[in-house]
Amino acid sequence: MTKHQGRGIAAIEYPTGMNQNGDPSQAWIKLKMDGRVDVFAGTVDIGQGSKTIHSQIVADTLGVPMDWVTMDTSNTDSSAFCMGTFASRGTFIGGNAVRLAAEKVRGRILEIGGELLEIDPGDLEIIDGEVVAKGSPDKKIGVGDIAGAATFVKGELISGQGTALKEYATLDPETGAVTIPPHSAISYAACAAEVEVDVETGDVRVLKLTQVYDVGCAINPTMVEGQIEGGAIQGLGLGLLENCYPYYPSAEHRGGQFGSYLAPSMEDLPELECIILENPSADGPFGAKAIGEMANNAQPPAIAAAIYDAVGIWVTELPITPEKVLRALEAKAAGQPESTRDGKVVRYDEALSMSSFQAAESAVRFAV
Amino acid sequence: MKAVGARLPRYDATEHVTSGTRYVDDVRIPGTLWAKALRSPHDNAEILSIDTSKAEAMAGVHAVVTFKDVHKNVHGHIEGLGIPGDEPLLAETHVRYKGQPIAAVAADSEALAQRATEAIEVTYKVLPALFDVRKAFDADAPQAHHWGNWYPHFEGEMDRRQIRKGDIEQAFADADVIVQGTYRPAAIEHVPLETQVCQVVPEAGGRFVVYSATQAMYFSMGVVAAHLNWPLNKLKFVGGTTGGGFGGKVDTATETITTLLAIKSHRPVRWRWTRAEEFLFSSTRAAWHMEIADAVTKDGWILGRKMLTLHDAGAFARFSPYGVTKHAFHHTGAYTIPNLEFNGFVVYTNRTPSTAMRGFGVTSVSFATETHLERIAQTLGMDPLEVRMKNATRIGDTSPNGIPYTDPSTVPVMQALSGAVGIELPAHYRTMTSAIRSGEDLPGHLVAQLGNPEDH
Amino acid sequence: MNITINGTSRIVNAGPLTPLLHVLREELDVLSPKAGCQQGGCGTCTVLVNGEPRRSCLLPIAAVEGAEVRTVEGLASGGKLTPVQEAWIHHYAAQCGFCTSGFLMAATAYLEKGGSDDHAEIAAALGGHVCRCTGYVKIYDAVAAAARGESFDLATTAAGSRTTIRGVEL
Amino acid sequence: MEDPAVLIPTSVAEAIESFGAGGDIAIIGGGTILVPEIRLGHARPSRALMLHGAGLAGISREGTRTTIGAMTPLSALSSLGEPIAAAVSNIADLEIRGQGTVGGNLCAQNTDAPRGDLQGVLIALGATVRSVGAGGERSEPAETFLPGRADRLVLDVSFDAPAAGAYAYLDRAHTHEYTALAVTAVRTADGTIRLGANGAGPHGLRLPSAEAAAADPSAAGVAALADVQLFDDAIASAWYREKTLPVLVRRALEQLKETA
Repeated sequence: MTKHQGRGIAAIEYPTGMNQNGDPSQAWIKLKMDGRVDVFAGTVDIGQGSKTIHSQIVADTLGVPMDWVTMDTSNTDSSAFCMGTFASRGTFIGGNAVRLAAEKVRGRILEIGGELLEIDPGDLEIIDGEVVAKGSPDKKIGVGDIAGAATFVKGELISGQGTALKEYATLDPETGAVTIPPHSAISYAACAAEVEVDVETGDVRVLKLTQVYDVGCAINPTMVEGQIEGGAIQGLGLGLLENCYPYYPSAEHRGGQFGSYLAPSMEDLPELECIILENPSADGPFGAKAIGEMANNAQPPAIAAAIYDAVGIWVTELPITPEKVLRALEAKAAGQPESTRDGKVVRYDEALSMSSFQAAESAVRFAV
Repeated sequence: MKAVGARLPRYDATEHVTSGTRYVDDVRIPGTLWAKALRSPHDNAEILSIDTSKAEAMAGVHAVVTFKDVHKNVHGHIEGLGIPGDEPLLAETHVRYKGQPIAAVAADSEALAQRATEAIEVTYKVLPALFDVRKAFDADAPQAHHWGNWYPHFEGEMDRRQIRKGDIEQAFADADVIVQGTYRPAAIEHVPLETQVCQVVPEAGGRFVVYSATQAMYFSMGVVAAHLNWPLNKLKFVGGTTGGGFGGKVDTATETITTLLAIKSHRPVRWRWTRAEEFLFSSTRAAWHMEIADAVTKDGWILGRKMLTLHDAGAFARFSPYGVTKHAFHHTGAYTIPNLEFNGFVVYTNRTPSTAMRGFGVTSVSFATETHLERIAQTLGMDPLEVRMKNATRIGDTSPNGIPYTDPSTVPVMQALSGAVGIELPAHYRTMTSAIRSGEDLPGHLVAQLGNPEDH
Repeated sequence: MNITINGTSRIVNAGPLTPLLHVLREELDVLSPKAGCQQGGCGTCTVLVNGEPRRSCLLPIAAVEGAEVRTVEGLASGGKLTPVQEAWIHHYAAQCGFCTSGFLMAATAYLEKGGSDDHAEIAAALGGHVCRCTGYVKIYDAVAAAARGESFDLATTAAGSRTTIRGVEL
Repeated sequence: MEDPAVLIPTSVAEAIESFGAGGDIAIIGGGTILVPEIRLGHARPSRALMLHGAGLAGISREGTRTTIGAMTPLSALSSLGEPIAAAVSNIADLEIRGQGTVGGNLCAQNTDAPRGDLQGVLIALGATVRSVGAGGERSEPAETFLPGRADRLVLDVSFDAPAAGAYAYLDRAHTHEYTALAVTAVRTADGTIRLGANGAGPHGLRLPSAEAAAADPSAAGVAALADVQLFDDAIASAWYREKTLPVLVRRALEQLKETA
C-alpha cells in the first residue's frame, strides 16, 4: 500500500475587532413617513454578508419586518464612518453601531407612540411594525402612523445614530500588558482533519474536515456556514497548496497565473461536517462574535497532525507540499530521529536561534 | 425575534445572479482613460534618474505621474495608531522590491498606457537584495530598507514587540522537559476574483469621485486625502461592492495614484491590475519564522513559553507592526500559560510587501502553537487531547497581556469535536467546564496568575 | 462583423484578434462576464457560444463571427429567473458574486445537456472555475438541487446539510 | 498602435501560403495561449495567422492509422482511446478543451510551468507530425519535430493505433494546475514499448533508456532519469521531479501490463 490515512486535531481562538480597539463604526437611521427604515453605514460588504446581517439586527432591534429595512453603504457622503471591513469586526462592531442607532430610533418611536396612545412608553413594545401596549394587544398604533405623525404633525424626523467604539488599550512596551481587554470578544474553534498520504509521490488529500465553531450567536446561520466552508478551503490551501515563493526564501519561480499558483478548486473538495456553538458574548449584537477570519486558522495544524498520524513525519513549513513530504519520509527512512534530547531539552527541527539572540540596541545579531 | 437567527438570503442575491451587481470595473463613464504603472524590474536598487519625457510626448497619453506629483509621498496607513509610514507612494530614491511602482500613466487605451510606461527611462544602481529573515541581523546582510533590516518604531521606540509575564526562568528551571520547535508558514496570495481596481472621476465642482473596491471606504479616503493634503470633502468614495477582499483590499493600492492621474489629465481614469500583477505585486500574507521553547511537566502542564517570531514583512511595514502585536497577544493559543517571554520582530526583505489577510497575525501562531502542542504530547507520551483539555483556557485564566478571560469556550468546543469524531474523552474531561479552576485543574503554578473576571 | 448576443444581432467593430470578453464588456456594454484573470484560469468570463461554455477572454472575436452568444443577461426572461439562478439564491452559492456569472453559464450548459446531481460530474463540468469565498460547498449544493429539478423558496436559504447548531454552557 | 496584421486563410493552401517561411508571425489556433499574451502586450508579433477557417480540423481514420488535423479541438480527442483520452481529460478544463487545439498543444512552450500535455503522449504513440515552414513540408516523428516547433505550422499528426496505452501523472490535490510531470506508456501493435514524458525537459521527451528496461517497470523508472533534463519551476522542483519520474514510469508500465 502506498496510501496511508491519519487524523489530526487542532484548537484555536481568535479575537473580534481590531487589536487594542480604538476602531469605531458609526451608523445613522431615519424613518420614512410610512415607517420604513433607512440605515446608513460605512461598512463594506466584501461578500461575507454584513449588509444582510446588519439589516437583520436593525429589524429585530426595532421590531419591524425585515423588508422594511433598506441599507445604504454605497458612499462616504451619505454613510457614517466605519473603520473598515477587517479584523473580524463587521458583525460585532458594525453590528453594534446599527443596533445602537436602532435603539435610539426605537426609543423615540415608543415615546411618540406613548403620547399618541396616552400610555407610558415603558409599557409599550414594538411587534412586527406596531407599537403595542404590553398585556393589552388591542391598544396599538402602527410604526408607520407614528412616523407619519412625527413628520406631518410634530414636525420631526425620527432618526438615531450609533457609534460602537471600545477604548484604545494602551500597552506597556516592556511587558505587553494592558489594563483593559484589547479586543471586543474572543471566538473559539476546533478542527479534525482526516487525510490520505501517498508515500510514493508525497501527495496529501484531505478526506474530511470536522469543525466546531463558537460564534456567540448565528445571526444568519447560512452565512455563518458560508464563512466556515469558505474558510475551510482556504485553510486547506494554506496547509497544502499555496505559496507565493515556492523556493522561499528565494524569490525565484513565482507563479503568475492560476495554473501555477495553486489555489484550491472544486475537485476533490473534502467532506465537511460542522457544529456551530452559541456561547453568547457579553456585549455583541444579540450575543454574536466573530467568525470570518478564524475560519482558516485551524485546518493547517490539524492537517499537519493528521499527516504525522498517517506516516510519522512532521512537516512544519507550510504549505506541506508533496516535495516536503517526500523529503521528510526520506529523512525518516535514513534513520534521522524526529527529535533529539539533551538533558531535559527535547529539540525538534533545527537548533533555535533565540538562545543566541542578543537584544542589544547596537549590534543585534543572531546565529542560526 | 424573527430576523436574527433566520436563514435569510443576501440582500443582493438577485442582483448577483442577474448581473445587476455593479463592481468597480463595471462603472462606465464616457471618456475614461486607462492607467498603467511602471514597476521596478529590480529587487533592490537606487534610482539614479527618471525621464518621463518620451512617454509624455506620445499621442494619446494624457498624464504621467511620479513622486514629484505627490504632496506627501510617504504616508503610513496607520499613522493614527502610532505606526509611522515608511513606503513611498511612487518610488523616489530607491526601489525595494520587484514590481514597486515608480511612475504611472493615463492613456486612451490599456495597450497604449502599457507602451507609455515602457517609454519611461529609469536608470538604476542595482543593490544586493535580502530575502532571508534569518540573515537580516547579520552584520554583512544587504540593507533591505532605509531604516535597517527590521522595524524600529514600536511603542517607546522599541525595535520589537515584547511580552513578559510571570517568572520565565523559574518556569524553565521547574520544567521536567523543555520542548523546542520551529514553524514557518508561507506567504500566500489573497486571490480575490476581482483584481485591484478603481476608477476616479473629476466632477465639475472640483470634487473627485473615487469608485473603489476597498474593504474600508473611509480608511482609504483618509489615505488618499493625506497623500494629497486635501480636506475630506474634496473626495467622495463610492464603494461597498467588492469582488473579494480577504484583507488585501485594505491596502488602498490603486486609489491615490489613479486620483493623481485624474487630477493631472482632468479626465476619468480607470486602473485595473492584471492577474499577473495581482499574483506578483499585490501584497501577500506574510511568511513567518517562529521558534518556540516550552517548559512542561511530565504530566502535561505547560509552565512557560519562550518564543521568537521573525515576521517577513517584505519591503515595507504596511500593517505588519500591528499584525505582530496581535500575534504576540495570542501566542498562547487557546490555552493558559502563566510564564512568558516573547520577542517579535518585523523584518524587512526585498520582496513584495505583505499585508493583512484573513486571520492576520494569528493564523501563523495557531499553526505553530497547535503543532507544537502535538509534539509536547508526543514527547510526554500523552494523548494530545488530554494536554489540550488540561491547559485549555478557563474563566479567570489570564491572557498573555494579563487580562482575565471571561467566557472562554475551548473546553466545550473540544468536547463537541470529540463527540463529532467519535473520540471518547476520559470522564474528567467529559464533564469539565470552563468554570474558574479549582481542585486538580488548579495546580500550584497557575494560582498566581489567576485574575478576577469580574474586573472586566 | 456580426454576432448575436442573447438573441439580438450586434455589429462589432473591434479587430479580429480582440477577445470576445473585451468586445462584450468594452464595446457592447454586456457586463456580466468579468475580467477575472484574462488568462483563461478563473472562469469569471465564461459565456455560452452556440450552447457551449467558453472562456470569452481567450476567444478571438473573428473565430466566433456569426455565433450565438449567451450571457447571464439572457438567462431570466420576463423577470422569471431560471432554476439555476434560483438555486444560487436559495443555496447561498454567491457571496461576493464576482465568480457567479461564469459559474451560472457553465452550470446552465451542464444542466441543458442533462447533467445530473453527481458530485464528480459537476466537478468535471465546472471544475475550472475558481471561487475564493464559498469553498464550493454551496455551489455544489445549488447545481445538484437544480439538476434534481427542485423548486426553490427565494425568501429563505437552505440549511447546510452537514451542520448542526446548538447552545453551549460554559 | 501597431496591432499585428491579421491573416485569416479560408483553405489549407492559403494557410500554407500565408505562413510561408514563418518568422515574426503568431499562429492562432484555438487562441487559448496567444490571445491573452497579445492582448496583454506580452507578445507583439507583426503578423497573426488565424486558422479557424482554414479547414485544418477533423479526425480521419484509414485502416489502423489515425490522422488528427492541427485545428481539431482537444475535446474531440477523448474518443480516441488510451492513452490520449486520459491525457486529454487532464488538460485544463472542459471549456478550454473545447477551444484549445491539437496543433496549439503540440507547439506550446513552457512558461512558469510545463505546457503542451500531448507532446509526450504523441511521442509515446510514435506519431508523425506533418508541418510546413522554411524548407517546405516535412513529416517527422514528434520527438524530432518538437525542438524546432516555434518555426513550423503544423498541418496534422498521425499515428497507428496502439495495442494499449497508459498515462500516469502528478495530480496535485484540490487544484487546477498545469501538470508538473506526466509519463505515457504505449505498447504498439508489434509489441514494442514506447515511453514519453512531459514536464521532464523543455518539451515532451522520449525515454529510450526506460524503454530498454521496460520489462522491469521499477528498473525502467530509474533508467528514465538518464533520458531527461529536469528543472525547477513554479509547481515542482527538479529534485521532486527526479523522485517522482521513476514512480510515474513504473505506474504507467504497470498500468500498461494490466491492459494486456
